[in-house]
Amino acid sequence: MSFAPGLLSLVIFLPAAGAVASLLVPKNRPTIGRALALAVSTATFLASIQLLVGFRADASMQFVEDVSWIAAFGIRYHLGVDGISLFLVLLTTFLTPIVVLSSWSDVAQKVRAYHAMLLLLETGMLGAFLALDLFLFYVFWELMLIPMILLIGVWGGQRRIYAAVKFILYTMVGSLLMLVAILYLYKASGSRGFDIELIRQTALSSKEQWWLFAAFGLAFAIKVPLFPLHTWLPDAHVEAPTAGSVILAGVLLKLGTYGFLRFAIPLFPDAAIAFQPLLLALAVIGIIYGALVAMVQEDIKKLVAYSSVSHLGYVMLGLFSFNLEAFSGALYQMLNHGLSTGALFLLVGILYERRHTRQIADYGGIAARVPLYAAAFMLVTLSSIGLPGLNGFVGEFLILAGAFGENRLAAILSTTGVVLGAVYMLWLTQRFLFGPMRHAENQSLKDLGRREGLLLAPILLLIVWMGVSPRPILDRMEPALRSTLTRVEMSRARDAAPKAPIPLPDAQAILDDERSPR
Amino acid sequence: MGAITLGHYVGLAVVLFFIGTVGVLGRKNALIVFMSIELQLNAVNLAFAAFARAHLKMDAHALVFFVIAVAAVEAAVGLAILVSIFRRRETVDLDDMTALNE
Amino acid sequence: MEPTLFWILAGLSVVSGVIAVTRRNPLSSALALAIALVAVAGLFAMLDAHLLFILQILVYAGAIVVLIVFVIMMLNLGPEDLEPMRIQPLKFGLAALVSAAACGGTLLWIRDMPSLSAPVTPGFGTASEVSKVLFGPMLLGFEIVGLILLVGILGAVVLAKKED
Amino acid sequence: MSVSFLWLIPFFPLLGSVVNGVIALSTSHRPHAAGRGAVSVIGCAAPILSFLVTAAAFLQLRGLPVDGRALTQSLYTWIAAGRLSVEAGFLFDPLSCAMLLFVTGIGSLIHIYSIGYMGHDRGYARYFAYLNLFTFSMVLLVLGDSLLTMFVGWEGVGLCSYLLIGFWFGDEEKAIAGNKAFIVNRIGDFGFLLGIFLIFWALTGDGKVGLGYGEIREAAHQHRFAPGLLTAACLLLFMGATGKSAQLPLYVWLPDAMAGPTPVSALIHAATMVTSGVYMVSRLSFLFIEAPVALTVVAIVGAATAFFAATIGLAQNDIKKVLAYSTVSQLGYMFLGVGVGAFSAGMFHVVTHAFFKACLFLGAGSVIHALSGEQDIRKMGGLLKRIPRTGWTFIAAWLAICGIFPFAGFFSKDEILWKVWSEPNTIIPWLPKLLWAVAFVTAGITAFYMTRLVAMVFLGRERISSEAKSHLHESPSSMTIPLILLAAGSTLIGFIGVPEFIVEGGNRFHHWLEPALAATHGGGVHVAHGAALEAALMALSLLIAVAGIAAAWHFYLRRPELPGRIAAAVPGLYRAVAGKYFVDEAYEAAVVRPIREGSRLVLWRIVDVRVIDFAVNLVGMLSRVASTFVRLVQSGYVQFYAAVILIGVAVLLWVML
Amino acid sequence: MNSVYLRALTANEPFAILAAGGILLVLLDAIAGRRRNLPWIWPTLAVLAAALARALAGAGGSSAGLIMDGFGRFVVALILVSAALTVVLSETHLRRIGRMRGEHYSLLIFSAAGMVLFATSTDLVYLFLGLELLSIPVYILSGYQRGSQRSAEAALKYFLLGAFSSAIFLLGIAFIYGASGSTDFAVAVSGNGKGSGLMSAGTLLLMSGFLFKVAAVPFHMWAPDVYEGAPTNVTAFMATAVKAAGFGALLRILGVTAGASQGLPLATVLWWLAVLTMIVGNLAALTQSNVKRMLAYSSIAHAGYILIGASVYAGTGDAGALEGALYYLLAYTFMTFGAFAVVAAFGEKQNEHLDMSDYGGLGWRYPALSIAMSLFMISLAGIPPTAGFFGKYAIFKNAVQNGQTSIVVIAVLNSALSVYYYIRVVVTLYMRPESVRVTAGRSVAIGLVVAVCALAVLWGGIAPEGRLPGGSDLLGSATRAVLAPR
Repeated sequence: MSFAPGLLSLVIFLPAAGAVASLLVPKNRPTIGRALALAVSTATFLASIQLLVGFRADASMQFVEDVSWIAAFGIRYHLGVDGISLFLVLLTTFLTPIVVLSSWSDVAQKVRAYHAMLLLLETGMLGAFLALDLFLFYVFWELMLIPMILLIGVWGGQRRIYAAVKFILYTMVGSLLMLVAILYLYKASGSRGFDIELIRQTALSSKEQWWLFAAFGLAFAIKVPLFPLHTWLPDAHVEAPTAGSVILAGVLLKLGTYGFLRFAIPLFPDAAIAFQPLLLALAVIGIIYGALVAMVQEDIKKLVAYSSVSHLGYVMLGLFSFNLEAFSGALYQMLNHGLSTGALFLLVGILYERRHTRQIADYGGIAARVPLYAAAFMLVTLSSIGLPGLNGFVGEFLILAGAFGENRLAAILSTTGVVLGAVYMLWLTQRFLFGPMRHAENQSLKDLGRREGLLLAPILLLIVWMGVSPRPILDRMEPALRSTLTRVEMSRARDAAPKAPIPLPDAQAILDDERSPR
Repeated sequence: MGAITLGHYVGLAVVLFFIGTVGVLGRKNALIVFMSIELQLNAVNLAFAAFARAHLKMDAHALVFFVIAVAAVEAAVGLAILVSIFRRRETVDLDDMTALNE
Repeated sequence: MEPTLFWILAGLSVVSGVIAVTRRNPLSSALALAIALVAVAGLFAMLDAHLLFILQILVYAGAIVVLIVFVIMMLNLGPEDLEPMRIQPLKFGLAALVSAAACGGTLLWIRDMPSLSAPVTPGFGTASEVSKVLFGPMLLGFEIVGLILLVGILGAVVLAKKED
Repeated sequence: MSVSFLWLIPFFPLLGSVVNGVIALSTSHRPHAAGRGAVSVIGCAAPILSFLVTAAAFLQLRGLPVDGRALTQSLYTWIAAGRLSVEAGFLFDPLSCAMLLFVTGIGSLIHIYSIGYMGHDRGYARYFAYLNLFTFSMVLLVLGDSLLTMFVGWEGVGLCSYLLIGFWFGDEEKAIAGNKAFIVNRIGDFGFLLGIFLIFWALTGDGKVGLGYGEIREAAHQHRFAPGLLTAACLLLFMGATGKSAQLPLYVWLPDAMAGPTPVSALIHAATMVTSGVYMVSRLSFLFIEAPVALTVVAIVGAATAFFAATIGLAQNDIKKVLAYSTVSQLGYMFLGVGVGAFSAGMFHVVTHAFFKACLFLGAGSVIHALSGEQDIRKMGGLLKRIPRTGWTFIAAWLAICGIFPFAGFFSKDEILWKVWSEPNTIIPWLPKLLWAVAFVTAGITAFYMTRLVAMVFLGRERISSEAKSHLHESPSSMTIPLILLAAGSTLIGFIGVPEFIVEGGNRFHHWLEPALAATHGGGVHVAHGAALEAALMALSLLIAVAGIAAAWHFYLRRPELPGRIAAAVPGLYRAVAGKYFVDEAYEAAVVRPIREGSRLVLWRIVDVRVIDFAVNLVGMLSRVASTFVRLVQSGYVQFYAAVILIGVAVLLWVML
Repeated sequence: MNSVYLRALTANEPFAILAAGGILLVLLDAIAGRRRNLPWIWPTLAVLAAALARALAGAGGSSAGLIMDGFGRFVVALILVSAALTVVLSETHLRRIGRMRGEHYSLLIFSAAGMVLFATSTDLVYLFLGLELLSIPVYILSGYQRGSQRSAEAALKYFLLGAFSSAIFLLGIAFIYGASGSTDFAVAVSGNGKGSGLMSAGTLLLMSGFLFKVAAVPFHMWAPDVYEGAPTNVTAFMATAVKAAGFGALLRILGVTAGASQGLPLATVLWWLAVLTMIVGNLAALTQSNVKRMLAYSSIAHAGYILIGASVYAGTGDAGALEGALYYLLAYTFMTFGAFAVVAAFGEKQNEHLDMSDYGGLGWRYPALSIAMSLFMISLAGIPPTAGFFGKYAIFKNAVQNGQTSIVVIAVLNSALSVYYYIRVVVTLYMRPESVRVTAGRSVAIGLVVAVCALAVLWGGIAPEGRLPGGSDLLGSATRAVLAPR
């Protein structure tokens, strides 16, 4: 039963249409192009609000669209939204107009192509979040690559090409192996298709699951990025233009963790359990390592990039703690990170636009000069370090509390991240905002302008609102997370029971059931 | 000396073929390489004739006829290419023709 | 009788083949090639391929070798041109080694051949009988060869003609 | 009893904070254009209104029967996920009532004081925004009805502390001090969080867990916690307390915190926030009481801190630093009290300490204000005549902290000493006597260094620089009135807790708190060893206080050259004490620098760049090498190509054979 | 007239049309005499269109070793499309070098005729003649740019190696004939020579001839040199049509052997060759900065991917594997042709601009060409939504289904490697600064070719089943023809 047929398609492809349209804008009228991009992305956001309005807080897929795409290969154009994807979609549509607005004056070169890439990227991300056919998912997953590397490579900094190429190579290695796994699943499904429901009903031996999980997991772990696959991230972030960094940190990284939650864990629960110790260990290392390395960075963007490694480590910790508290926390933390890190990159970008440096040492003592900026920066910092009352705390607390029930050592070690997070972020603000004004160039620094305030305000409001009142989000997430968790718990129960295989329902029967009304 | 079998003919054809191969691989002079290729084709013709004799079917004779014609064309085209190169380069040394590499 | 003739012709063809690929002067090579081709023509005759015997002499030894000689003359390579192109022992040796190995391998593959004792059918290999094949089932092939010859002519014109 | 007005208590300060924050931000580029009057009114009205609501609630609470003395209000479910379902709810019981009364009360006074003290500051509105925010957080900490809501306030006060210490962020040192405070607190919170997790998982069963005090208390009564788990949880929670309340080994931030404006030191770093650790232990007394090992640790840490900080206080020359170490020491006293199970005694000291320490700090502020910012006591002296109101109030508070009858400190300190002596320890039987001895000596030292302070600041010869002298003036009444009120409190507040052996039922404070606190198995305030012993101990402690005062009097007024000579006689010891035992330096060398440099040199420069990235680049490099090799094979020699074809064919034939 | 002859001709109408058309063009050329800068493109296209129409119409049948089945029609259509594209592409090139002659077009048509023959026959005689008929014009065309030393060297190299390989090929034919007494391979493998050493050796030698044409390792070494040296329009033709014909013939022969138990581990051999071909092709392309040469290596690598399909097909006879290989060939044809067309577009008479650094910043000066080039690169790299992606998908899917997951893993790792050099082109186009002033003339003809290829690549990526929005169903009928096999 769909609320408005085609709404998901509309949300996904509206930006793509905008991308094409923005290429057609006259070359010498960049403002029209910007306005167009802003209008399209805002329209997309408004359309996606409809999803929230019509969403029922249960575990089902909603607004489903399911038509055959490539019948010969059993590929379906199957979209749907549930509690897991809903807010990630909203995050994406929410951040995109902000990002467009943020580059209003920042990007002056090749404006048309810039917006086209940005909007195309949005289509890719939304599609990946909404696809329920593995093949379709893969297509959208890859679709994101090109716009992203162009954003980095064309509008980026000094070593942008190195960063762009590194980004795409890292990603491709993972995603191509995932493609092999997807093809294997197709075979395992009896060559019937790639539909996630179908795959879910496909019986896989433990060994098969192991390999499939490894292949999916690698692709996702690179995207997350999980230690030690993270080294593309600092480069990509440092070189990307502000908008690229925001989208990269805000949404793209979430695709990795989303992938685990949507695909790797529920489809291969046995393997997820088998991999749990490894992934927990890597998550913990990521949390601590990311924080420690972030602490000693001299470039703000790099610092924030490493902090992402740490924050995403929390998310991974939550995902592999296999209980509802941790799951909720992980999903919540994805949103938090999207907002707070996105905002941090915006803030860094705002200053970069004025001073063209990201070295912390080039600032210092600017808080008195740019109080609004400093206040915004401070708030985002506090969100990032998980101050209760702001959004970050809810996610971190749930993750750590959940993890504590699953693996105490991991949770204890990870909790040190709470301390380390404060260390690097506060040290940053101290060196960046406080102290005496060291550089004469900063004397004339301008505070946030109207446009900049406008683009930050929604994020800041959300940061507070999500910290004070997380339930509207948590409650909508929970049913879907619970059903995902059930997959893992069933598998565990099976492991615990001495060799009494629970027969999986016959895939064909279910398929026939599903397909008959169509 | 025993009776001459098919094996003898085919063996000879193979030997001739590889003598041609030695020329193709080992000589620098493109003209000699061309001649070596002709020798190879001829060796194959001998094999065809021998097999035709063994099977007592004459379709191979027709095939040999075609091969001879093709060999003539190849010679003509090859020599034309060589001549056109020679016009600019004044050499037929294959080891000099390595502008395209890596 | 037959074996003797075979061995003579075989020997002749091999020896002149070897000479053909080892001479420094391409003219000598061409001459040796012609002898080898004639020897093979003789073998054709021994195999009752009478038409091929004729064609071999006419087309191969005649036309093709003459064409080659013609080009050799046209290029008119002097000793100073040929000197750098003499056999380089290492390269040639390697080529010979590889070829010999391949040759040996191939010979191993084609052991155990039947004898050629079966008597030939009447008219085997004669022009009239071969024509029946050539203009019968092989007619299309014959046409194609015509096309190839046309292409050859075009090619020669395209490639070798001086700029106009 | 569920009521609907409790939310007002935190609401007013929050509102004040938001309004002042908006004013601060909107006028940030024209600081003097801001309506200071409006800021002052809003800033001070907020805590005063809170205080009034609290007082009203107190009256209502007093009207309730003793075992039903609790007002509650639940606002909404804050976090709900899986088995966790935390309410945003308030609990107003005698304990939080006592705490709130002085938090909002003394808080109000300090807000008022700040009008004068901060009057000329550029960041006036910002200051009040922070101060209101602090009040809000502190109220939340106290009023929250679950561990998590307490944690919200806990972190909130930490944030405000950070913001206010670094209030003058243009000074690098102050900003760093703020950082240090926050980070050290976070280390404590690490334990706090883990404690919460332990309790959460111990509580999880079929239903939802809200981490409310009632729920935990219920579970503790039903003995649903394994003893080991309980000990661990209590120790972890106490770790949080050591951070917030500046106990060993996490006390190091507090002296540095004096970088903030002096009213802030008074409010946050003396009267209220730093005592929240004591409040937490008392709040969870029903848990701690079941974990004697943890309680013993609390007592030992408290005693050690009290003694340790007091000795450092002996040799400090910064007026605020002396007070800071004295605060650390007094906090140790409080923990010692709660550590022996005397929760009400500990809380009593919290209350009295709030008065006299706030008074001392504000007095110090007044002195600094008068001397145009001078903080070194060696450049003071004889100020009693110059700024008499400040001087006399300071002296009242001095007597209170020294424990001179009938000043407030006398009652609370003696109750703690008595409890320490009399509560048996089930784990280390001789411990109570040792702890008592330490506390006893500490009392003497305290009296000594506080007298030294008073002597050097207000008495004796004037050593003021001529420049400061020219501006010397008594503070405005917005500052002195709070001082006087606090001095009065320091003098009189002790009478809410008169020892029972003197007046039966005299310890009204104890009885008020009784329903909210757990009692030791040994019993309440009622005497176990007899009144004579208690009286004797009291006399002893009075004696040592007087001795300390006399000694300091002798040293710093009668024979001012003596201290220098003693210092010269034991140079090592003196350097150690004056240098605060070099704890900061040791932390820097043993913890901070290894982590920072290790991260920089090993993790980043080696692991990240040289190992991981190198491995990645190595793959690329190897591919390139292989690529170059493959391309070199493509030599351009056509006969080589032919040979490759031939070899290829030969190999294929060979393979197939 | 001979009935067998007629049957064969009617069975293979496209060939007949091409042969006749080619001769006609030669005659026209002769008649035209000196006024030879005529619009040769139109009659040539007409001939090709007629042949294509007949091929798609499904006319024909099978006779005397000439088979015009669904498979044949598909490959023939592919060859003809790529020939047509070459014709259009050549227009600009010939105009630029001032040699707009009929001979160029008739050679192209004759070559196409040879390819048709090559791909639709199991008779060894036709295979040989087809091979020669398709090769010799290409030798000539490679050297067509008379002023250019490189072009001549390419022609010589291609000729020498081609002749050498056809000699080996011919030896193979001789062995097969010797073993079986038949010139029809389909008859030969199932006849009395079945399983003999001579037969096996012959089959293998035959195979090596095909592998030479498709430039599979170790028969690949001519390709980079020849691709680089030949005029770009001819290179495009070689890289697409010749390869299509080669694979067509190879797959057809494999189809014959797949059924008959040969005792030959062809699948294993092809497996190894596929692996080697992918690795060598991709590795060599990795650091290649000459765009044409890079594309040459890339085309080697792609041959490797198709060989996976061939290997699976040889091992299992699975029609799906065949379909995958053919789909890949289809995608490959358009994306590679498109890429070469863009290379041709950027070329000038004096400077072909083959060095990748010359492409710096062109993305912003030639947006349409550059977008198309990027699309081709993305497609070659196998990133959706492009035909190249579905090509890989189709091949990999069947390999996995037949239990060949390991080679797919090798293949995807290779693909990851290949991303580097394909993306390098995109990177150069858009991210590097302009280094040389490229002044490519706007050519409608090239634009048309690029547009057609780009649309095909996109279309194949979005609707790989080949459903056109309305009416005509070109690719659809072709793929369906594959699904309804011989």
